[in-house]
Amino acid sequence: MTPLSYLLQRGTAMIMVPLIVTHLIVIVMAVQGGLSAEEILGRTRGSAAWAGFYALFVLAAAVHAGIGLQTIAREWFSLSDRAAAIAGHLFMLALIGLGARAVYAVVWA
Amino acid sequence: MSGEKTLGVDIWRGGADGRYQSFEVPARENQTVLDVVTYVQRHLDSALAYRFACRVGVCGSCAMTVNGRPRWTCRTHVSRVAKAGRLTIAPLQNLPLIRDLVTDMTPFFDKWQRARGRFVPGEGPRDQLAPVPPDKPERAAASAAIECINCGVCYSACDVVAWRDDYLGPAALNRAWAAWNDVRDGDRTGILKAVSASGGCHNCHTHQSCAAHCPVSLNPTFSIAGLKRASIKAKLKGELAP
Amino acid sequence: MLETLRTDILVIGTGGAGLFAALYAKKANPDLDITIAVKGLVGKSGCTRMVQGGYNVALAAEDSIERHFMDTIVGGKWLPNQDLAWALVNGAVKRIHELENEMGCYFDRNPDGTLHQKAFAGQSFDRTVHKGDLTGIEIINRLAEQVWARDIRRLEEHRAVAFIPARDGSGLSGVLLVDIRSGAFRFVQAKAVLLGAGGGPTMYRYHTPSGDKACDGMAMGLRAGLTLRDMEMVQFHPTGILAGDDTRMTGTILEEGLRGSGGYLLDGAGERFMFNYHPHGERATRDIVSRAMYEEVRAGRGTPNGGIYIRMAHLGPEKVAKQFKGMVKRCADCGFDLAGGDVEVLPTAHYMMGGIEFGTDCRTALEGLYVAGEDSGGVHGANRLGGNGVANSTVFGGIAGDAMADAIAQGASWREPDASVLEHEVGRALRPFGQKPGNLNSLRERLLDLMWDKAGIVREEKLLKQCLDELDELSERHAATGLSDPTRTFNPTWHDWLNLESMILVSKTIAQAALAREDSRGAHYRSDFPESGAFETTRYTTVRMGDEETLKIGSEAVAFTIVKPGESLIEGEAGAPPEIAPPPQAAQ
Amino acid sequence: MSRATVIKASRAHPGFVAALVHRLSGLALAIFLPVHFLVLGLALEGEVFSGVIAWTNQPLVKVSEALLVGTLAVHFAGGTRLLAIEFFALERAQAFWISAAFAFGLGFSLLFAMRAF
Ligand SMILES: Cc1cc2nc3c(=O)[nH]c(=O)nc-3n(C[C@H](O)[C@H](O)[C@H](O)COP(=O)(O)OP(=O)(O)OC[C@H]3O[C@@H](n4cnc5c(N)ncnc54)[C@H](O)[C@@H]3O)c2cc1C
Ligand code: HEM
Ligand code: SF4
Ligand code: F3S
Ligand code: FES
Repeated sequence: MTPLSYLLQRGTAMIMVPLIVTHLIVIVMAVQGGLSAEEILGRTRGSAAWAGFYALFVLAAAVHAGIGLQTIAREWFSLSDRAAAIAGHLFMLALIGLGARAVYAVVWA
Repeated sequence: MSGEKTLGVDIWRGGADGRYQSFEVPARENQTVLDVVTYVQRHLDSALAYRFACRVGVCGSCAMTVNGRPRWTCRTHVSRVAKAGRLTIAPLQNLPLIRDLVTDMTPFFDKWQRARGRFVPGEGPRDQLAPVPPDKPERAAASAAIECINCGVCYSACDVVAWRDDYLGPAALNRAWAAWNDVRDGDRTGILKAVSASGGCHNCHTHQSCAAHCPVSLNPTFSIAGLKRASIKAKLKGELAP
Repeated sequence: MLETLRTDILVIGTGGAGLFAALYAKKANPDLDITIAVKGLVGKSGCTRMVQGGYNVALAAEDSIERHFMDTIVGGKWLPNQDLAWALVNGAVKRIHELENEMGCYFDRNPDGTLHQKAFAGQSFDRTVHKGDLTGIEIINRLAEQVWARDIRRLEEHRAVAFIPARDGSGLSGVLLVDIRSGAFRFVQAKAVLLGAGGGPTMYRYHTPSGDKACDGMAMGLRAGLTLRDMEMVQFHPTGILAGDDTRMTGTILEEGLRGSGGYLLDGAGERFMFNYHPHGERATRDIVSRAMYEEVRAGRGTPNGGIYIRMAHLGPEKVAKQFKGMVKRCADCGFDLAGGDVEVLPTAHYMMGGIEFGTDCRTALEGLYVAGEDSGGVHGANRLGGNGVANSTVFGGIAGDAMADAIAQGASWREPDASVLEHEVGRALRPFGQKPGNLNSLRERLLDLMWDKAGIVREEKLLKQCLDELDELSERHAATGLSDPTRTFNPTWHDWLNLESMILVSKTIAQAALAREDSRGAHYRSDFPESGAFETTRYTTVRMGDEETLKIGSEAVAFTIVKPGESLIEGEAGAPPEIAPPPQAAQ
Repeated sequence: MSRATVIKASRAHPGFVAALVHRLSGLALAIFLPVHFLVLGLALEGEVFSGVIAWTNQPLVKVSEALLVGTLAVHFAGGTRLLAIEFFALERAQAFWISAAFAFGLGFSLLFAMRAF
């Protein structure tokens, strides 16, 4: 792990701390009385604040998990540094893609 | 040995593809694991290879894996580790095996150097001793980490060492932390560069096996965390650029 | 089977002497090809690492090298070679600065950041520099790091077995080594060789040095025709742990501060006895306490295991546990309760003042061979001051490094080895493989008891003569004893055999010299000659090997080149250290 | 018996167990997160999304959702503990942090599970 990837991974973890807390609270509130599509969408539709919140979340999680998986691939599955980095980046990009689509869907679609 | 109380001991024999061999040794009131190994060599199997020197816990030569845990054998009383009158003694993990209980510690010391685990003289006058109050924060940090006997126990316990063969390991990084806190050192940034290179301190996952097993109660985890902070700070300031 | 390696400088041993020699030579000329060969791992074997008490050096404004010198001479009962002692006290000042400023050692400071120097037995000034009670680890780790960092070849787990002279008799050609790991022989040809194998009185039942030390260097020196001096001078430390049969910790040190701070020594019946011997009781000097303990045990008043109890509990177990944390933990790890209970102890052989004769430039009588540290003799005389041991190895190690580099600059070159000696020495080292397997262990046990009982703390003619006879018999039995396992790779029992060979030979020199010295001085006590004799006519004993491995004993008058008995370098004082026992913080 | 079978004992201490749990929970999250995003993304096709949401109201699915939120809580708590050690030099309180982390994680998933049913 390079100092940069270390910095990014720990940094994104720190960013996610408040985000996760908020997210967990939202979930708990949401599940009270059962989940429904309308409820969720009603809250998020058209809100730029929610869009920003989740976009940041997605980005942080993607970078964070990408680096995390890269480390695991290197250490547990004996990939070379290069191969692990490629795998990690691919995962990150995929997550960003899927995440962006989800945010778009939840907020605007 | 009729009538005498005995201790069963399984000892690793041969190289990496070796096996355990069982022995019975007399149980004594005062007996360390090193004494058990010595007994086997002196009385039961004269070619049993093992290493020791000081016999009092200062040279760090006698470390072995005892019942699955790396330990300094000259200071480990049998009664504290024997399970149901049995001991299993193997060489240290994570180091090339020479034979029986003896490992090659060369990689351990090579990494010590790679981590810049040594002093580089500073500018201070050579004919005086630098006034360094012992409770100055840097000095206190260096002093807390310096009394390492380089036994390799932490290196053997650390899973990251097993997972990444270029990982510098807890002892070398712990030494680098002490060196970095030495205000007399002439190239402290050089230490941060060294521990930020491939295999450096950022690979540590804070498993704390090193601190849990260090026989002299050092805490490499803490030292490594210190290096992580210092190196990231330096990185953000652009000091780590070659 | 015999690999040959050429190097400019070969260093044997990695204690303070060996490591400093290598670093100094490399500094003098970085182009030199330097090789260090060591029986264990670099920096992890030998006794420098075990130093607890500290390092004597005159630094304080009120102290002086003259004072340190006088303490050394008076402590050594006028037996030291004064030029060597002078080089020691001077060099120590330089060395301690190098250790701090170039190697990175950090010695304990006072709260204001200035160096802390503590009191140590037998000295007229508090001058012992230390790092807690683990001074040796600090010194050796820092030195080893500097050696690893340099381009210095390391032959680890390589045992030196013989000096090989030049075919033309011009000096030393090189050293024959056994690679302990592979079992192969290696001849290292060198322009200059430093011997720093550290002596070590491990032939006594109870001893403090590390297990790798077996007087190999002194034995090699003897066989190469060199003269040893002061071999009767073996220092005993009063309190070594007694842990029973087949224990490695038996003999290891409990620090002197325990007695200094008010610990009791008790006989088997639980009675204090030291005041029967000396008005200072337990705080009397090392030699007096050691002798008293030995006499008590010999008179049948010891503990069931034949020792003496040390008791600290009356000082308050908690206080003891705090003040002597390291010692209490060490005892606890071995199953003893030092803070609250009684621990069995006995005097334990600690240091050899004697060794190979050498000059202030570390040269020996064999051209190309240099010696430093505990393998050398003449610096301490009849007694070594606590704290002068590590000063000795580091000071002279550095001097030797310079001298060797200098000799090479002056044109010293490789000498062709005497092939017949080489062949003979390989044969000698391999001898046990050709013999019928025997019980090596009982031989070692016999040697340990023999030296302890007959050439130990209290000596007399009759016992010493018996000792010598038995040593002769022991060497014959040893020579005929073979190994049960033909393995040569990392076969510890082969090395036990080789150790025993060195130990028996050097034991003979000790017993011979003890028999020859008909007085009692410092570490040497003859019950049949209890007086010290006149200092003005002091002579030192010499031993060398004649034909057929017979030992030739002799003596030389001490040249009082700097100060004569009755005089002092210090104005208005005799230079004698205070008679009072050391204050509590003193250790060994 | 191989040499490796006995070495595991050296891992039997809170620090390693915590690190292992942290890694496994991270791995689980990394596998779950894409699925989660995929599900949310299905909101594009409103019908399907409602169907999925209805499906997730089944008890079995709820339990597994609870587990995942629990996993997140565990990873979160373990991660903050790690950051505390690495960035805030918390040393002596380590054991406390380890246990607090798991207590927090467990508490959260329980809370979730209880409110959910
Ligand atoms: C427990 C203890 C405490 C002490 N405390 C103090 C103190 O407080 N103050 C003080 O001044 N002195 C003290 N001393 C004495 C001091 O340690 C020694 O006098 C000094 O360090 C010896 O240094 P050296 O370099 O000559 O030998 P050592 O440091 O003993 O080194 C000898 C080296 O030679 C190697 N060697 C041996 N045989 C061979 C061979 N055949 N081939 C290759 N290599 C070989 C060994 O492996 C070792 O590396 C203490 C000694 C002991 C045992
Ligand atoms: C607040 C939330 C989070 C915090 C504080 C956090 C913290 C951390 C930290 C500090 C690490 C480094 C562990 C190490 O190197 O030993 C880590 C690793 C990891 N995290 Fe997170 N994380 C969080 C959320 C997430 C999320 C949402 C995911 C999934 C998408 C995730 C996936 C991972 C993975 C896969 C690893 C690698 C595990 C390893 O190397 O052992 N984390 N996390
Ligand atoms: S840090 Fe502790 S376990 Fe590691 S080498 Fe040093 S003394 Fe041994
Ligand atoms: S065990 Fe290894 S992972 Fe880090 S905390 Fe210690 S170095
Ligand atoms: S033999 Fe030196 S530490 Fe155990």
